[in-house]
Amino acid sequence: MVKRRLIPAINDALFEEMERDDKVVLLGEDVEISMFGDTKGLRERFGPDRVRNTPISEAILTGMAVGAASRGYRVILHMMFGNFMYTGFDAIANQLAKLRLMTGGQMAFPVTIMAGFGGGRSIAAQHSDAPYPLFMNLGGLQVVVPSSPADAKGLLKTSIRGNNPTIFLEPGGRGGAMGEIPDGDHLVPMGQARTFREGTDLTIVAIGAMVKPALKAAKQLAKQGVEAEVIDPLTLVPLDEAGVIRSVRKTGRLIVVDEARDMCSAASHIAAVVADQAFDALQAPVKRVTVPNVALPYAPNLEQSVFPDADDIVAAAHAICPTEFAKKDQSL
Amino acid sequence: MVKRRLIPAINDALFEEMERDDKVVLLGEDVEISMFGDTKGLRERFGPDRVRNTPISEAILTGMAVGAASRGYRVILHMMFGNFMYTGFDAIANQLAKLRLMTGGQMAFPVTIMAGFGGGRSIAAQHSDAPYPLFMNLGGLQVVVPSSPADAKGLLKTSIRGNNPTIFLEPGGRGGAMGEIPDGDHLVPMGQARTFREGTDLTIVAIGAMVKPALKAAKQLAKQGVEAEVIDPLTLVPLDEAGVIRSVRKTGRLIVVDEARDMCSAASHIAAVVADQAFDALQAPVKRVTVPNVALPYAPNLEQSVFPDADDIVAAAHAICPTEFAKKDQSL
Amino acid sequence: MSLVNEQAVPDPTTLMQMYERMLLIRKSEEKLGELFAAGELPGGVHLYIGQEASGVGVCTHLNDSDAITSTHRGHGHYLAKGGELRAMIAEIYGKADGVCGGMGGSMHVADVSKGILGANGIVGGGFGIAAGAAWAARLDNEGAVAVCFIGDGAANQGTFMEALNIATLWKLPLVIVCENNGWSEYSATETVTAGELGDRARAFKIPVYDVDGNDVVAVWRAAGTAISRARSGDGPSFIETRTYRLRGHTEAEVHFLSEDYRTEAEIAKWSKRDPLDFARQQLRDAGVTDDTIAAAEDRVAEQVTRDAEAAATGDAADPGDVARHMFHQENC
Amino acid sequence: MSLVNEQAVPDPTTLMQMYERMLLIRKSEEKLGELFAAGELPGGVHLYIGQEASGVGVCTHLNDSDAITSTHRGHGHYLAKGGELRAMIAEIYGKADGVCGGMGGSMHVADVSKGILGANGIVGGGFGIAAGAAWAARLDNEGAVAVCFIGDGAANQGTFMEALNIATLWKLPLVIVCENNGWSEYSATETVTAGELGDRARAFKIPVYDVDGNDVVAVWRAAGTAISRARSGDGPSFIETRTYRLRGHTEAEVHFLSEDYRTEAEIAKWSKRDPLDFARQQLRDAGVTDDTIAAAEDRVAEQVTRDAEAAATGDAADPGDVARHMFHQENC
Ligand SMILES: Cc1ncc(C[n+]2csc(CCOP(=O)(O)OP(=O)(O)O)c2C)c(N)n1
Ligand SMILES: Cc1ncc(C[n+]2csc(CCOP(=O)(O)OP(=O)(O)O)c2C)c(N)n1
Ligand SMILES: [Mg+2]
Ligand SMILES: [Mg+2]
Repeated sequence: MVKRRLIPAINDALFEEMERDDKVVLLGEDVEISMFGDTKGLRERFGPDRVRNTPISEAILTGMAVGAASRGYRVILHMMFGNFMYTGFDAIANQLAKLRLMTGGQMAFPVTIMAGFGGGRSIAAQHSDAPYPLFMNLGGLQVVVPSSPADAKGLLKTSIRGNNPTIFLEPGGRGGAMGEIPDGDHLVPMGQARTFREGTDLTIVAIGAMVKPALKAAKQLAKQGVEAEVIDPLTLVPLDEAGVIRSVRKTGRLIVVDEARDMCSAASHIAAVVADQAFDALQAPVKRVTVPNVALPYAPNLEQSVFPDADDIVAAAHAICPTEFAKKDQSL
Repeated sequence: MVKRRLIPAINDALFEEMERDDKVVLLGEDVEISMFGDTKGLRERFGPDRVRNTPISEAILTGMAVGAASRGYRVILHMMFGNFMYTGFDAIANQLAKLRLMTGGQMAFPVTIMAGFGGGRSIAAQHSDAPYPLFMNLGGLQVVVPSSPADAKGLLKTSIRGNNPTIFLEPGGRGGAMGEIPDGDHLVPMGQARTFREGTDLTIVAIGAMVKPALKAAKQLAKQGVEAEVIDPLTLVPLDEAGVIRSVRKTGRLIVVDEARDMCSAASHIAAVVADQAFDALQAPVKRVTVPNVALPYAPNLEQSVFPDADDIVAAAHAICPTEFAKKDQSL
Repeated sequence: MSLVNEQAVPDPTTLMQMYERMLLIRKSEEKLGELFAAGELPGGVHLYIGQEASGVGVCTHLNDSDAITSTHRGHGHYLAKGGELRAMIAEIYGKADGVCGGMGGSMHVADVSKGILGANGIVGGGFGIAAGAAWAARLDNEGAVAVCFIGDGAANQGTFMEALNIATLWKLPLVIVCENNGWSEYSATETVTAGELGDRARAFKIPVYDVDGNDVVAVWRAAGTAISRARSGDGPSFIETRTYRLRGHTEAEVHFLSEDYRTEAEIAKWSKRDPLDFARQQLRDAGVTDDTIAAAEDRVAEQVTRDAEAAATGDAADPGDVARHMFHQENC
Repeated sequence: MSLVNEQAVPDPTTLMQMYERMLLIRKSEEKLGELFAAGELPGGVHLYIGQEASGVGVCTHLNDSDAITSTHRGHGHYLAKGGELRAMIAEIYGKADGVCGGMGGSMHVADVSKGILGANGIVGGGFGIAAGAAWAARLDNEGAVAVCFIGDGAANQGTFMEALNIATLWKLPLVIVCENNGWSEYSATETVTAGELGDRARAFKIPVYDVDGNDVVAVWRAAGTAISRARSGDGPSFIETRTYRLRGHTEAEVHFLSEDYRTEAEIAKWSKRDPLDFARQQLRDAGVTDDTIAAAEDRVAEQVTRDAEAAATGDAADPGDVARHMFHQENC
């Protein structure tokens, strides 16, 4: 067991996988000096062929990841911020997500595209998107959004070692807590949600950086007599539908917390899956706590006004748990 | 009243709006000769300044639409196929959808980006996406997907004349039926769904080209005693949540039919909205009839195997209407 | 700057092989044109007729470990690089034994085992893939190269410049072959392309060749120089082959265009410069007898008939393959 | 090709105005640097210190009907083009009376009324916007121009080439000013940029100027020629201003970088070429007295103090504005 924050845990994963397989290569703008610290030291260890700064040319870089992967390399492409994936969007959406099927399975794309993402840092709309809903809709991509250092490490290793293209979004630099990391070759499987807190009255599915406010809300709710179960899907594609449904069948209530904009968000999709497959177990409306359909504003108070926090989650819980509250209150 | 198919109706709208306001300009690859026919004749009528072929440079074109609109022009950008919007995605996602907010409302973007879209034509994955879920999630865009010639005309005119950026997707070239178009300055408002068929037992929300199979399914269902209401949202942003909810409150059942891939689709979002706001009225699980999370294959039989049709809709109805059927059957 | 060896001449066997390959392309595509006109093919076809010398002159220097990327007009490149004819026609029919299992169709024929990374429906989609393949070849360090075939229209995609920049910086074994056929769909090149394309490459101080694309020997010479330079680790080159497509942009255009976009005189002029006539004359000049030439013509005619018939009789594509191929099944 | 008039000299009044504007930028940014270090600013700031001559030499030729687009390093362009200092600092504080209402922050300062279309967080984001503004200016036909400021790193985005192509074809009144400061974040220019940037523009046969970006008179001369050419309808030009940023890429880098990326010697060398020293000398050479210069310096110092204080005391941004500004409220 070692203790790590998110970024060093990611750095460890990169070291381990590059050490393990010399077909793993990494490229991106300023990955050598590493602004976030996640790619730090790799250039020195693995040399200029395998770790490489690039020009600011996101469109060709995403295409190159496709091309190099089709020729047997395991490509890690660091895109810095989620928004810059839009600049390289064409090759992701039209090539990476499609070419395996289109060639009848002739090609494999072991490509991991990583980036920091999300709001709450006053860096304004062009650096703050949570772009995973777009990638979830593209059909041929795995989408990974871990929250804890251990899961970040284990899932990044799984992404790099796997044979499918993966969008790996790190909620880094946003006050991620220290976490324990299992020793050894720590791999976390795709498509298996993690339960961060067990509960019987309400399921809160929280994505990435939203786990923290969800746990905070759960604590507050517990004081009010509501035991919330907090689940992090970890990977949005593949999505652990069964895991979410199992929990909702137990609790009968669901809130999905997502820092993406509301329309066609991961929250919408998870809500829809439950409204279809666990309808009979639902005792109350399915709530979404998300960012409204706006560009994220710069000023801290503005950003806070649209960004999900524990209070928003508690309010959503209040809206769907009135009976529960009454019951518990009487039992005091 | 005139009778028109979809493409000529769109052509009429372009003629009328360009005639009405000489700030309206149109650009795109081969808009002069017009492959789809929707921009035909405009160059001859309005001249080379206002109607202009462009190089194959989608990335700069979307940026230019932003720039010219910020200087007072009403820009129509024809992108040919929905998939090519990915090539020009950056300026749509990072600039067009955000800059009005980011400048504190200083800029307005009367930009209409139009393209054909969708599957069913054996033109393979790189020409067949239904990309509206992505645009719905970007927050600052109106998203319009009409199905009838009259609505296409009226909504395109509203898009061009409005002051907000709009993604206008035409389900053209896919057997669109002839339709009657009201005379005069026919405008259709944003955010108002259209009911194509009234019914009491089941609501089918169908998007764009999906209205046709939905109506076909409704006919079959009627023979089996189930009266389905068929609603076309017309505009996905703004979305007529109230209209959908009103219908579901009447019928108690919902199927959403969407030719986008399932994850984070418009169908998911509409299902989620209803599972939140009309939960108490729901009598059965909310069903989605969508394309699975795959790239659309080329061979007609493959494409058909993943593409929603009337039979899929009927099957979804059977899954959620058993009681209804029994009741009706007895009453025969 | 490395100059083409003006003296270099292919030996008669090579010349004969090139002629036969060009003829194979011509006859196969004439067949496809017929099949399309007869309504036998599900999708559309963009024929390469008239441009055969370009693909063949280049690919004669390549072997299976070299990669090519191609365009929407990709049959010729596929066949020039040694792709199997029957499997290609079967693909275009949408058959299970098509080279991509019927998943891709005409615009996407690929055979990865032969280094054919695929035709591509996205104009410019090949830049990144080819640059990535060239990067992989450089890392492999076994002398392989990547050739990126593009049309003149594609040279207006910014990824052209991005590819040139990174290939120059990283000394990638990349040869970009721009087949300038004077048209970008229905826009004459000079209306959408400023300056000389070669100058865009010259800005990076790499070798640039401007050759008669209808003279297979001229193409073969320039490509030989560029490809051996790439193999030796000296970096990228750019070749512009001046040619003409003798058929429409797409065979379907007769159905949707209401006006001619090029003159009879222009077509007639280029018909007189048919690359097959050129090559036949070169064969005679090299002392190859008319009988030998006629025998090759018979062989080709027979193969085309046989393969087209065999392709037509295969089983329909298998819907089960769609889900099977979407993701790689071994995933860490 | 139009040559710069080497004889042209700004009259002493113009020179004095330029000096004062440069000084305003310098002093304002020193202030911002202090405020950032003191933790007073919510987001980060990218300072323009050392590059002042470039923005001022260009913008001196512009008026409010001309448009500029800027970069992440945008304060200098904003002030050079006449943006109000207090409103800019208020924006960076995230205040309601910030020039964008606190929605955009440092990387997005814009004042549309003055033709400042905004700093931009997306590297290369300005190409399309400026080209679109230039197209609008050409349609307006009133002699306005658009200037696109970029860094050397941005010239590796493919939209650079796309902009050059379309601007040349359409004879757009566009001047691209590339401020080559030798660094693209933490990558030295020559490690990410092949060839000479000017050659990329020369490929389009447009005028190219390569000037000492620390000599405001040299910049002013080249810009004067390029801008009048654009005003006369003769199309685009490219200017490279060779300069250096004397501060970090972003002020925050001291916190996250663990190594130096440039030498003390390099910084010292450029400090000796300070554009303000240059300009002061030019003023003296033109006979301006030290007293006059000192008076200007006092004026600037006083303004910076006054405006920074005023900016700090404004009201916090208004959360209600987020929804209000997202879409234009008058929408057809
Ligand atoms: C990104 C993208 N934009 C537009 C198109 C539509 N399109 C298909 S082929 C073509 C013209 C290509 O011209 P060129 O590169 O010269 O190739 P040619 O057809 O002449 O062989 C266009 C615009 C596309 N397929 N992809
Ligand atoms: C599309 C995009 N990619 C990457 C970045 C991150 N980034 C911000 S500034 C910068 C370097 C820009 O270099 P240059 O254009 O030379 O401008 P300078 O900072 O030197 O003024 C980078 C890579 C970004 N903001 N946008
Ligand atoms: Mg062409
Ligand atoms: Mg720079």
